[in-house]
Amino acid sequence: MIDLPTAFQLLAATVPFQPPAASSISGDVDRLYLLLSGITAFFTVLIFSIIFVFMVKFRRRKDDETPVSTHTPLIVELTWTIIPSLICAVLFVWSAALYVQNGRPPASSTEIFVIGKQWMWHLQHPEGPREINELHVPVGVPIKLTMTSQDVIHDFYVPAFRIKKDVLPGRFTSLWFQATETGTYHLFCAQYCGTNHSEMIGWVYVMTPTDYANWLAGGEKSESLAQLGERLFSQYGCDSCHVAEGNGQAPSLVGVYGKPERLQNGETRVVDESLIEQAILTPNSVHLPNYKPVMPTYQGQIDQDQMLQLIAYVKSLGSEERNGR
Amino acid sequence: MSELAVHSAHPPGFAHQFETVEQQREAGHLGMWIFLATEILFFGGMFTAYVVYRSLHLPSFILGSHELLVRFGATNTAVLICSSLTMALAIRTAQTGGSKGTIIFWLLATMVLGAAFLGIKLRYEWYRDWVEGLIPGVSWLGGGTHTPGVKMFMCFYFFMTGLHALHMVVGLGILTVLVIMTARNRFSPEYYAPLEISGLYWHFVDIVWIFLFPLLYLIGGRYPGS
Amino acid sequence: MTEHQARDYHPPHIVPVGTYVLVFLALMVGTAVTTWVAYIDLGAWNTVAALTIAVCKMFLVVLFFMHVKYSKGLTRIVIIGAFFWLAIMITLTCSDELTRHWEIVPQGWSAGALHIARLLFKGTV
Amino acid sequence: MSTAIADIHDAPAEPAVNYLNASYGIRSWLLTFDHKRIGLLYLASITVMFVVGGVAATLMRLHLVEPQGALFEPETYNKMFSTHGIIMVFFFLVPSIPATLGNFLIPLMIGARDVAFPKLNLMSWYIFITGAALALYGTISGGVDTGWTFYPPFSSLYSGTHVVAVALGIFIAGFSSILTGLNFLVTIHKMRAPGMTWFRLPLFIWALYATSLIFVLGTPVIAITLFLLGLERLLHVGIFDPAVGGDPLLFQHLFWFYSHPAVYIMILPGMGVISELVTAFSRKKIFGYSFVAFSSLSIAVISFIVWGHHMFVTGQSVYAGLVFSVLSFLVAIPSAVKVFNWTATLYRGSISYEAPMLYALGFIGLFTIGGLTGLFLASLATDVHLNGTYFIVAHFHYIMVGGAVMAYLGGIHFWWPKISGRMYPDMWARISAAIIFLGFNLTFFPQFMLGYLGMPRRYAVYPAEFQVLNVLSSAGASILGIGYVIPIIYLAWSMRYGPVAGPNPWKAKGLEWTIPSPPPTENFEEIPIVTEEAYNYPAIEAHDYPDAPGVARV
Repeated sequence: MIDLPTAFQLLAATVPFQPPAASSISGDVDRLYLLLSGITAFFTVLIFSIIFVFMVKFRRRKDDETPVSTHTPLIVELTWTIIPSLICAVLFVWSAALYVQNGRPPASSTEIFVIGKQWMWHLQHPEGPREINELHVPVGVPIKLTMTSQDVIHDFYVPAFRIKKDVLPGRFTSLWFQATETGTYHLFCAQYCGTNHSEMIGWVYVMTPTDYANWLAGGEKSESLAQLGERLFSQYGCDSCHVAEGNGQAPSLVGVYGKPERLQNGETRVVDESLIEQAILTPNSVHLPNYKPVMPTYQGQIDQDQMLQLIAYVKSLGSEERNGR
Repeated sequence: MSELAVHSAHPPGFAHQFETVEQQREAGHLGMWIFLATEILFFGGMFTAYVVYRSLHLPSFILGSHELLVRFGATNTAVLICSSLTMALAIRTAQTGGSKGTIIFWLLATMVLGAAFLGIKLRYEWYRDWVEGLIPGVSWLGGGTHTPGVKMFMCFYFFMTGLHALHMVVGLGILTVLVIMTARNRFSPEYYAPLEISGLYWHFVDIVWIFLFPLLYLIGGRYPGS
Repeated sequence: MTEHQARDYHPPHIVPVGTYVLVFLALMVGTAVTTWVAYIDLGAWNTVAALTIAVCKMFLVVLFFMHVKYSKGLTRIVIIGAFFWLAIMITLTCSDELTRHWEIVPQGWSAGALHIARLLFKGTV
Repeated sequence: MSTAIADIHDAPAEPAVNYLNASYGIRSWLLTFDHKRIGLLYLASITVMFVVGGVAATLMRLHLVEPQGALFEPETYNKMFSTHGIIMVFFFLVPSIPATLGNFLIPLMIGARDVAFPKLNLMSWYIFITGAALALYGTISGGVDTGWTFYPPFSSLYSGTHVVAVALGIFIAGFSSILTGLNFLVTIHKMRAPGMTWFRLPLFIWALYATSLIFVLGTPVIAITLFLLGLERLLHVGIFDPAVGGDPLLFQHLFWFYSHPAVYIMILPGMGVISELVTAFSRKKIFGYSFVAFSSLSIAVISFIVWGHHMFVTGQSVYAGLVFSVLSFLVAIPSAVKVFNWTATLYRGSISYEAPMLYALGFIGLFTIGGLTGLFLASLATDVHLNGTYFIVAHFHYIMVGGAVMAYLGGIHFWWPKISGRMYPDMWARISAAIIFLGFNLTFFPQFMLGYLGMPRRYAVYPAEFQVLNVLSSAGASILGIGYVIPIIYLAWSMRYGPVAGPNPWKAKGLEWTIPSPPPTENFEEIPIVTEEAYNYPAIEAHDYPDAPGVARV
């Protein structure tokens, strides 16, 4: 014989009721989910039981019986208009608060690049290691994912972290999380992307900081993204015009990342990943005043990996500037 | 119910499901207006896309609009306005019991103007674009100032003017039918609903062009240095 | 069959030829003006001017050529409805397309709301 | 209306000449302008589409019994769910109630001889089957693997399947929706019988009026969107291609501008049917007529401003996300008002449980669950977790199958005596209603759990830990499948062997029950003059009841 708690445990082992909760926001999301489930259960039970009671009590006993008329008091209609409105208002405020509070990654986040392509995830750590369909992260450290796609729309989804975001071609989207529990968690593609969509899955390994350091050290030695980018920068001859001191044919890139720039066409844009990519691929579309439009396009010459390295390099120039080099 | 419902005494063009002539006339009228509402949303989808891409690629869209020839756009606007006038006069002639010949004259005038619009569009604009490699997906040369953004503009130019021209062609077909119906004495001051609701359609197509002309040809600014 | 039955048959309004010609002339003038204005440097006002003139021209066509000035309220509701829906489509699409660069910043109200939520549901999850 | 009651008993049980036997032969059906016959043409064509979509669904559920997939390669599975979605949404659910019951009933309910434009009505059917034929050709001769949502750039540049044929099919069928909606709007405005004022209209008519508004205002946008997609696919001009400055999200905006309201195209007519059923089987006036009527209109309007909740995680701007979230919550309110009013209508009624009523009660329960789970998806933070998972699948099936299909079946059973003149075996109908209710819940409730656990939708293979719930769901689907086959059999049987129904077997109110079953071609011998409100069932004032004879009870 097994007792009831054991039976439930066995049942829960075969049919899980809740996904693992392993990020700093999963508790908040689950609380909201619980409230919503409570509201759903309450109203469902309410409606079902009222219908059941009426079904029995007011069933037709004779075919020619005449029912008693009921009138429609305005107060009743108002009550069941206003109460749902109030519930909706509370739900909106709470869910929006959660969304706004977690909308932006903390400034101290470690940035990892994600490239989605049919049908695999390509992940790039700032220290250099690359992974496919696997992501190793330390516990307790905020991680910012900067994501783009090489082909169609994908979606980066880690149920245990309660995070999800589409990964779009030609654009960078971002997502962040801070893992709270070590363990291994599913990584899914949640936006249909073609034949092997269901095989575009992987694992997120959340490790203790020590294990993570060991993992980093154990991998093949490689240069950091920004270092690789710096090499490309001179290899493509970018540094002959984009002179750091700012006296070249092209603007200096030191410290530009994250700053607004006024373009030739009158627009003002903040220098972000998308703008850097656009500047490399179609320079004339984001041309700056006071410079001649002499930069050639690199469309078709630079692949997505190299693009990320260049972006990392430009970003590193910015941060060094801010660090007061 | 009213005596008109008696099915033997049909006025010309009266359908059995209606009870009175006026009910039928109002139904036709309302039906055409609702159809035009759907047309507004149909073109509207494209206008929305145009507004969005114009905001995203403003410089290219201005460059692109400079590829169009204002003199032909303006001429065609005038041609269409003339055709709206002739259409309105055709309907008025039927309303006031004018002769069949007069109605046909105004209808033919409308058709000639409509055809002139299409002719100008084809010969002086689209043909030139084809020669100069400005038609994305069909003959696109690219290079120089013809950036991807300009290509996007030209896509919208052809989608929007193409869809408009398609409506013109349908309109010409409808006008042909109207001419035949008039010739067969189908209309009278009591019954001219087909003329009237076709007129609504024709004027609507005119209105679409009234918006396409500034949106595509003008709003980039035509002054030097824009 | 409800409304019209009660009323007498009233023949549709016949617009005088003079009105048609006046409207036609106004439309022609509008076309000329809008073309002329495009060649003057007004900055962003070029767009405003062009669209204002286009809207005026549309009103002329709709009211006179399409007889809306003389028709029932229902026709007007249909037209206004269609443009209202078009406005919904453009506005809400642009509410996304043109605000992609806006960053979200945690606010006092959101922090407070979240705090209350955590207190209320303490220990549940 | 009131005078006609007396005539019913004198009228012959089955009129000698009715719309079914007025003329014979295929030609007489294919060239008919009679709204009732056109309704039946639609009934036949959408039943075929339902079977095709249903077979695809059954095969999908069978495939998912095993985590690594029991039947197909992923490629085939993808085509299967795309076929299921496209056929069910565009060729079954959208035309289901409006084009069959709507066509059949609108003129009967408002006291007209036909819809305003009968020829246009027949043309709409031809347009519909042309579109359906193209879509079927596309899905059978190689299939399409984009899902029913056709998101570019996958659908425009990467998919190697019959996207253009199927999109063209939907484009064409869209014009059928537009013309049907136009026809209904004009009919409801201009063809009402004398005395049939707006607030005497049956609520089914209000619901179809709201639906028609969505048809005419939304469908043109999906037409132009698919047109752009087709051009992009054929010419590669780059409208939705980010490599040359296009925005794939713009497609999603335009797509959902129609496709979200389309959900209400499916559910609003169902709500109208339920209002008719609940009143007829509790012999009571509807509780809060004007609230139910106006909630239909407000749902139609609000449905157009909430589409962005499909895009909370697709890279839409965060501010648009907040705006669409608050707007999405708005739509819950008129829906809740409807549910409460239906429930209140039962109070002190004289309730009987023939099959249509069982469907109606099933609808109220399932729609409640479907509607409430929608709150999870309007809430930004939970939507982020649940979007793109089986939670979504479960939610919209509760609305579309638990809601729209239940209402459709309830309506078919309710008006079948009017359509065919015959009764079906009520016991079988009740059994199938119960089977459908149970099978449905077993199929889709586990999917809510799967979604919360994080299983993404459109997966041909899945991690083994999700198997138990998937097997439950598949088991439910096979029960559901059986539940759907039974009505097809006994309804077909009843057409020949069922007992004659008579003009008003349910003793229901409404103009359609005052004329013989099946109705004559011209519907009404003489156009009726309406003098009373809808659902004017005999009732006793509460303060009179202790002494009144024949009173039901408190």
